[in-house]
Amino acid sequence: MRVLFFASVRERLGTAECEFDGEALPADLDALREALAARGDAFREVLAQPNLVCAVNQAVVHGNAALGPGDEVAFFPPVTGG
Amino acid sequence: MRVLFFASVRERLGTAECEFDGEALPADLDALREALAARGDAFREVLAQPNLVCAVNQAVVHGNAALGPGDEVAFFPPVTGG
Amino acid sequence: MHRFCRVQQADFDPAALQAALLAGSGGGEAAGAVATFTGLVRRPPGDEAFTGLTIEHYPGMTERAVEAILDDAAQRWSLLAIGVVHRIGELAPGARIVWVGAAAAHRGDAFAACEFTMDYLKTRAPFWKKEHWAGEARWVEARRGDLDRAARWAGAADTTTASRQE
Amino acid sequence: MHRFCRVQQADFDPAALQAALLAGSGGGEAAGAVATFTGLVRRPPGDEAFTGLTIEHYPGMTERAVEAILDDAAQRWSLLAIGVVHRIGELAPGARIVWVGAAAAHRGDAFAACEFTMDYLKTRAPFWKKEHWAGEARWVEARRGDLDRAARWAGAADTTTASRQE
Repeated sequence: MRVLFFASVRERLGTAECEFDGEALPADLDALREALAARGDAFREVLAQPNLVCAVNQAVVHGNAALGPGDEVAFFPPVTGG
Repeated sequence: MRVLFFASVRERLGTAECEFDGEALPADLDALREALAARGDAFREVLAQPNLVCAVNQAVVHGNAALGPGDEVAFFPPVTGG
Repeated sequence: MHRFCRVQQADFDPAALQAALLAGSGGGEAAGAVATFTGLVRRPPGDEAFTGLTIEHYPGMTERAVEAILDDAAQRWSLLAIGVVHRIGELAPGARIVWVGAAAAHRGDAFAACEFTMDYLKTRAPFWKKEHWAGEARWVEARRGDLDRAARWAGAADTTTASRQE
Repeated sequence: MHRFCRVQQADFDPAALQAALLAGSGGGEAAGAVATFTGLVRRPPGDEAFTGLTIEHYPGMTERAVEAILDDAAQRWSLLAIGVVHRIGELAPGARIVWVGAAAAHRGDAFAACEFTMDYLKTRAPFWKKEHWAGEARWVEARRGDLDRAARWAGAADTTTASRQE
């Protein structure tokens, strides 16, 4: 499972993506958030942002959602294009 | 005083403009309409059109208005440009 | 604020007009938004006999009417530049008729000014269209829908407020 | 209906895009209206230190999001063609960022689809702007006004009805 970070989230974490597989594979978004939060203060801070957006397979998701090995998850701030 | 006609009004009357001066000069729009109506059926028909627009010195006028020798009056149908 | 109004028989180049609009917008770095509209001679669906339009206007009053519309737009919205070009004479199907462009710091102002100017051009500037077919011609009748669209701007405070917030 | 969506680093030519839009509009005689929007990198007034923007995006999701917006626009209005080009990467003050064009038989549809697409691009497509100054950089924050503008389209039946009457 690929997890991607964009814009201010990417910069705050100092990384654009990470991978989960095998036994570490989270079953759902809540489990993924927990696994990420365990990586340190920067992750905890980002995950606590009230307006953080989460997308699963390139579609925005609110709340929890089941995850599988081939899924692509992304975390990013509110969009500001156009 | 110049009186101008445009579009379907011009075609119905068979003329694009006429002049009034000297003693024939109408004192106001009502008098001008009366003088034009005296010119025959086509004029009477045009002047009876409920949506006929009248402009004095290139500004739309509703109802009556005083007229002087240098004024330019125009009659035309509702506009359809753009 | 930079502005232009042209009434002409000749065709126009939308790209050159947009460039002129931006050139007039404080050196080109002040504008964040350019909205444009191009109106074209549309062939009614399936109407093969349609040969085009002629557009008549009232020289002098036309320019005054367009300038009054641009004054109004400049009062209502925060604009850097606005321009109108309207063709007259014979126009074949597919030909360009009219162009309106508005440049502003923010898009709300540019969009609103552009659409307002088109709605007012349609209902306040002395142009008349005549449609031609093989062997027939007919003056276009004013459309109720155009009057309704123009009337929306009487209560346009919402749009203005929204755009000021940006 | 003809449509295109491009996400690219390279600059674009609004004139060529408008021509492509018309070429896709049933041979060019079916369209009566083309509305376009061009967004530019605006220098904040008096801010001489501002050196421009960088725009980041989420490859793959961006294209999906834009296509979904164009689907939505095509459902809401009667369009002949619609297109979007959005640049990414480093952009200097005055540079073009985004272009949206919509062609339709009637202007109400073209204007509404163009403005709707911009409002949704601003709030639903995964692009992020970072502003740069000499010695400083800051991610642009999402604007409440953009959300409000996008929310207007939830109740857009009025606009659609008006444009159908033309």
